[in-house]
Amino acid sequence: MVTYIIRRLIWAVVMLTIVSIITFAIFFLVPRLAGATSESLAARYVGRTASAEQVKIAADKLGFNDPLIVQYGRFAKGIVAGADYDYGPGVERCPAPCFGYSFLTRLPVWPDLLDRLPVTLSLAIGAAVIWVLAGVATGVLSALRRGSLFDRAAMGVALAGVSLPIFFTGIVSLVIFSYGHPFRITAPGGSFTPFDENPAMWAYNLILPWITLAFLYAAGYARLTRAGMLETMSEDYIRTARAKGLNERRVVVKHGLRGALTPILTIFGLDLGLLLGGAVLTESTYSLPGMGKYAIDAITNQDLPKVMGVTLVAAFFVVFANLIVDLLYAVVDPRVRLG
Amino acid sequence: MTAPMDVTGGDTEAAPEAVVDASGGKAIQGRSLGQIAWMRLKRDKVALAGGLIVIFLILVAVFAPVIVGLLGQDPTQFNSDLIDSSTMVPKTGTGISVDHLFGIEPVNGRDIFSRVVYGARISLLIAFLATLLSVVIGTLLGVTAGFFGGLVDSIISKTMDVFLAFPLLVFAIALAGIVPDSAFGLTGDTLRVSLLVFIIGFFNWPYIGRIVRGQTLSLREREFVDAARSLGARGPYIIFRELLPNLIAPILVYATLLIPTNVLFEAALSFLGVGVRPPTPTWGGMLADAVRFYTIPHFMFFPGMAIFITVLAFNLFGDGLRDALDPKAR
Amino acid sequence: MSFLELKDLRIHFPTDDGLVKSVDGLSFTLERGKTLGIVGESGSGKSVTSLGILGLHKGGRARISGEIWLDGEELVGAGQEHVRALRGKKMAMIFQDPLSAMHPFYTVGDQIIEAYRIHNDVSKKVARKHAIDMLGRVGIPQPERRVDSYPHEFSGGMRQRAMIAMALSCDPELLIADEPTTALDVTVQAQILDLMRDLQRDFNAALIIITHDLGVVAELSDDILVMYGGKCVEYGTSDDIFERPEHPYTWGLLGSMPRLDREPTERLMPIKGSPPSLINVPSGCAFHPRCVFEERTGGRAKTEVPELLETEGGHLVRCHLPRERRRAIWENEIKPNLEAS
Amino acid sequence: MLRRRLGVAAIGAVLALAVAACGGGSGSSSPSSSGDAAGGGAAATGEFNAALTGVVNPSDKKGGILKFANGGDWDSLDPGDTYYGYSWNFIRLYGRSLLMFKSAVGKEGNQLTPDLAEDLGTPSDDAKTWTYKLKKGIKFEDGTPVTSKDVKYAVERSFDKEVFPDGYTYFNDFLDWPKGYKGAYKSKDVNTDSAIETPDDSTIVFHLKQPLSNFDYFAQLPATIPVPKDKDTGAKYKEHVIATGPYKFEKNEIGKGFTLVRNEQWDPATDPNRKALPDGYEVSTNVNADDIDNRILAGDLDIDVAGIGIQSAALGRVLPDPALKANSDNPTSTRLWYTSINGNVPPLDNIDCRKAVQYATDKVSLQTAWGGEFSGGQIATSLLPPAIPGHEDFNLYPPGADNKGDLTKAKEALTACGQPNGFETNISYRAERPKEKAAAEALQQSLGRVGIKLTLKPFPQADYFALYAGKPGYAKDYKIGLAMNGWQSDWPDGFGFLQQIVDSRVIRDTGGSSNISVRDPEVDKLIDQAMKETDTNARNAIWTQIDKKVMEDSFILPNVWTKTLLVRSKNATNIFVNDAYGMYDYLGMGVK
Repeated sequence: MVTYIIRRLIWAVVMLTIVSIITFAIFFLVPRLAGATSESLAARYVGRTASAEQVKIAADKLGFNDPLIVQYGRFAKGIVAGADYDYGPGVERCPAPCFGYSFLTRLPVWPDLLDRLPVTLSLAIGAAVIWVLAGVATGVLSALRRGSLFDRAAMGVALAGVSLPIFFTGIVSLVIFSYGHPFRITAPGGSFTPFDENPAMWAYNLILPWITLAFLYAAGYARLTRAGMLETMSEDYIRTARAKGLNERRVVVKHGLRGALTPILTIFGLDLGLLLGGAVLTESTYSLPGMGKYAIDAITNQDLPKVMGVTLVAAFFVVFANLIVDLLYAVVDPRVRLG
Repeated sequence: MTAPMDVTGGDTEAAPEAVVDASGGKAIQGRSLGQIAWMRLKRDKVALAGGLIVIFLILVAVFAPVIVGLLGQDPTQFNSDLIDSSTMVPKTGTGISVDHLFGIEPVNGRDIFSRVVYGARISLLIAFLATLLSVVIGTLLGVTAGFFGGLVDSIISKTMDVFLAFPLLVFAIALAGIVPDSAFGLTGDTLRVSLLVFIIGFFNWPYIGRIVRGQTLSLREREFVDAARSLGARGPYIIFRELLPNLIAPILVYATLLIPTNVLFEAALSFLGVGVRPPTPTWGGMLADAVRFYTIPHFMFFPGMAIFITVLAFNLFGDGLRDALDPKAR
Repeated sequence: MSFLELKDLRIHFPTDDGLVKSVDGLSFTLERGKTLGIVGESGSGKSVTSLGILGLHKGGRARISGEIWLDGEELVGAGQEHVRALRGKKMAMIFQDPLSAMHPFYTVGDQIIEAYRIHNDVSKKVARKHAIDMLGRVGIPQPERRVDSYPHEFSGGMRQRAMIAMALSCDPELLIADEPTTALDVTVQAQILDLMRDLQRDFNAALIIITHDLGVVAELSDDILVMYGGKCVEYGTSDDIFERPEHPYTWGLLGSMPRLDREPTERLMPIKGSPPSLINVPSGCAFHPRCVFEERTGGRAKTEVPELLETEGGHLVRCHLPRERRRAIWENEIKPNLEAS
Repeated sequence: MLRRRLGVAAIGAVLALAVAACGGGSGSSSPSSSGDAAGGGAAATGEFNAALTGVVNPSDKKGGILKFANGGDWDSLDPGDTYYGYSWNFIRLYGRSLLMFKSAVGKEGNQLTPDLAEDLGTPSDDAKTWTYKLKKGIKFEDGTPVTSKDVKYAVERSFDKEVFPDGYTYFNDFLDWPKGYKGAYKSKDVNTDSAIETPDDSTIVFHLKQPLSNFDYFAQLPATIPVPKDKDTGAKYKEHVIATGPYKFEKNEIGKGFTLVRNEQWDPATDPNRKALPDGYEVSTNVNADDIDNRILAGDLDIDVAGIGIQSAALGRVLPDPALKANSDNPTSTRLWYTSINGNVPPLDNIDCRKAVQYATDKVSLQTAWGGEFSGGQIATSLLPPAIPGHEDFNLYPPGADNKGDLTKAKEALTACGQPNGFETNISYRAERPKEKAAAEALQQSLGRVGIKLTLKPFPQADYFALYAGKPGYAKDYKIGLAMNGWQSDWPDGFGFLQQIVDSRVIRDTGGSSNISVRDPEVDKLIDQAMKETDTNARNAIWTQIDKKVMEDSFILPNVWTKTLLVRSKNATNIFVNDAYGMYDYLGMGVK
């Protein structure tokens, strides 16, 4: 077990390194292939009226004249060992993990990311709770009453749910429940209230994105749960459980659900991992200042350190979620051995 | 993620496998898998409806110029005289008239009907081609990994892990945003479509790849592969003659279900402004334009419904296809 | 009244492809301490029958008619909850493939404890002790250790023993074993069959063994019921079936029965073709498309459904061939062949 | 469903107005302080555009909190870095520069008035030296007195574009810095007296490389807001700016928002310009723009600080509704949206081809694309916006009676250019800007009428000038014949408006300049002339001349002079538009 975890952690680091190299290479190379020079790259970070000399200084300062490998090395070293951060009047230590500092605001990226994280975390986890509860419950009921009116209706809604783009449902929800509404449910955009500050406001501001996001996922989970339940409930061991004289509730919950939920656990882990890296569309639609919005803004401004930071954090969540899921799987399914 | 886990005693990837062993025990004899599937599909009215809508949409896309010639006008044609120049919306509210069946867009007065019809072209073209790309790469690498195993499998599986760890949407936006307007000898719509196909298709292949790899792993142990091997057949022969035919059903199902995902992906990129360039109409782009005028939901309705119906139709059809090919899932 | 009596039991399933008549008018009786073997190919309706007795088709899509009397109680018309309370307690079942029939996520002990505690209001501790006892009784070594193992950690034979322990945990009066040895290899098969015989004696339960293999029931059964296409085609004592079989299908089964004194690949009386569709049951005698002697009925087999008629002393046969003809064929054409080899 | 909801909201607004109207007297046009504090005696004027010419809801009532929201991120709160008009409007609340624009209605707001300084600058040495005297008794929020050295330091630090990338480079370009000077951080011990001298704590002297008749406009730039050297944290200073104005930062979360509270060290006696009525300000950033509109209309938000006016959706609500419209204002700002016509890209190197573009343009569809006559702008026929001295009404390329273009003239021009059937070229715009996209599409349509085929080329905003449209090599190689562009004057005079967009010497091969098409040595010469001219009227005449020359060259296709539709806050008093910023003046406002 311990060696397995260690091995997985090493692999996780390797994977993140590869992700960072590819990200770096793409953002470094593509603009140059498009004809950018170090100076033209630097020009966008010194305002529109800077002199050629100032542009040149900035290009040197930002390290644009160094080869790719040197630039990447500097970036990687910052994450592992920290870096020195020149904020103007002096130099400050930017402790590890130092993701560098924004080309545009000249502020370190890491505190920014830490600042955005609670938003995405709140959005993802709140939505996850809703979609797991709603999706699994609907799926189980649908499976148990296969062919019933409820089943058909629920599956119809679920299919519609997975077929609707979130930027469409999001806007529609804003139009109906928020914009210009006298009793509007949510205050979209910039109105994130940290949980520890005011739990009620926290929930109030997030309820609409939660529901919209959860609807999309709940639909998928209802379908998955239903299929899983149908498959599990036709397993031999369910027949055994019934033959033992268990009542139906116990058969469904203890024997059926346990089997059906195990694969869903895997998918849930991966979904949550992806979402924690930034719910790009949801955050854009609701103007939530989370990781996804951060990523989009960073891309718009071509702010490489920010893009690198947010990509790596997102990849970290995916890799980490995978590890957790595999460990959990071993706990849930005794047949699985880690090695 | 699958590699280091080992399930003793049972095959956890049972669902797709069932596709292969047809209907157990119910004594439906003498019919090929395809016939059985078609029989089941014929009875699934909902899936058939989905299939019909899919065909309809494809026809609409193919014959867009004809349809628009009959019922609309050039999708990039402005109708400024129908627009209220102070509020930028159509003078009649929606602009619906005999000439403009779905009304006109705000600001420029372009015919919504024509744009929705032409939008189907981009949407379907990109979704199909991207799916094709994913399927080709995913199948090739999945079969290779599953068939050869060992180091090859390990490398391909790890590559898939790396791909799956990328924040896909962020990456797609970034790439689509920084690629200049003429590159690789292509320009205009051709370049944008190719680029989007590449981005969407290239980053989605691991999903197909994993399924194909799993299938190949289980097929590899089957008797007929052993038989072929004992007769001296070589790797490529076994892959193309023995494995691939047995993989067609699951690949078909997952490809059909990947198309709607790709439709949504393309719509999202267009919505975020990194899709095909205007004035070429795209549903995501129309939606993005309409959002500015959300007080008149009319503008959002048609592109939104177009996306919804297309995705829904493919989902319905894909579900039906899966059920038809995999009776266990019913 | 007998301990168990089935009267004209019919279990039909409506499906997309049509109505599946899995069990179509089945009747038999069984006493405590006796063993009945139900034999037939897969799809003949034997498993559906056993699940029907346990009431496991209730609440599903199945259409059930007829009567099932267990110890003076009618079960077909009884409430679901009532039948559920009987399951595991009064009647229990041993399934074919113990690996899939046991829940992979719970230990063997947990599953036995669960079965015991549903019907007995005891503490977990007591139930655990009982589980260990049961595991010991079915011959699992070191039961106090194995009780915490998961099914996949057992060997095939051990799993089936555990399955039996689970079925017997509440001391049932009716035990149904559905292909209890099919998934096991030959040496283990014999052990399991021995075990079941011993246990039946100890528990004095009525036992139904369901199998496609006449060899399994040969030693164990008092009576044997041969099923084909959802119907009983021959019923009689073990002696009747093995010494004086009268149905061509039974002859086929005897012919394909593996024997230690015969070359295993040799099949003197193979049954050609495959089991009938239960939706479009062949007209007339369901067996006629595969019956070697069909033309000797003068065409009746194709049009007329034969009735299950008594030949002598409770030996029932469903065949259009006249009784004398059947006996003659058995004595002259079949038996010598079987013995000659 | 939606309509009904909106209807309810609209009725609510009408009721609110009616109630206010019952409260008493009609609007006034001067900041009379007669209103009694409690009764809300100062009523809504209830007239469209009332705040353009008068103060709406005049009041001297102190207290309350004003709520601002920003649809995007604040570019920077650092006085040495910020480069947005709204930010310069707002910065006067916490920072005091040498001079400032008057907090006054309309054109009066264009006047410079002393703030830190006792008076406007004193030029000498043929307008190459400018001297300012500081008032006594001005302190930082920590009580330290402000000296001329703090102002000098503030200007020196703003030199460093690597640390402060957002800002302008006027001081960098015009002051006589020592050779190789890199700013306060990188050239710490360099003597900068050649550029700025501080003979004593209350005197500051600027030395310029060349005569500059309008240096007073430089002196109002936020870069002259003093920064205490020992509190300067460079790039991080924007997280806590040390205030000199009536308000200081209480809490500041970059990317989310900040709050301002009263600065006790601010002495009203030194400051005749600021009333400082509210007790504080709450500002949130990155708020959904549509939500801002709705909240302002609903009354739980006061100001969209960016001052860009309401979004298209709210426009459809406000304009048709007389009650809502009466509570809004429609100022014209000093921003011109235009299309650069790149003479380096054939066949646009031929002046007749460029003229064909001018004639063929449908100005009405262009105006609609920019947002219509209220939130888009006024159709522009030349460069200088009406609010800038030197503006003259002229139209060299009359676009026909209906403003939809003169196709006959366009075809004639095409024939003269040798392209009678039209030609093909590309038009670039910033991908993130829907209005630029719409304008490019509109041009594509209207030029298509005479056979000029445009292909749309969107580029990322961040790289637009540095890599693509603004990079001469790229624009030429990839045939970016037309480029969507826009410019807002840094201050209301010809220099502030024209210099950056028509002086060919600002064009660099490395890209990044705003001028991407005007290359005319005569224009350059005229600019030099204007900068030397100390007589205001003569100077303005030169700017007019430049405007005409560029239009004759047809290097620029003016689209619109921006107009914005601003909705007045329901809770605020003293609402008026200041022409210097083209938006509500944030300094005078109070809370009802």
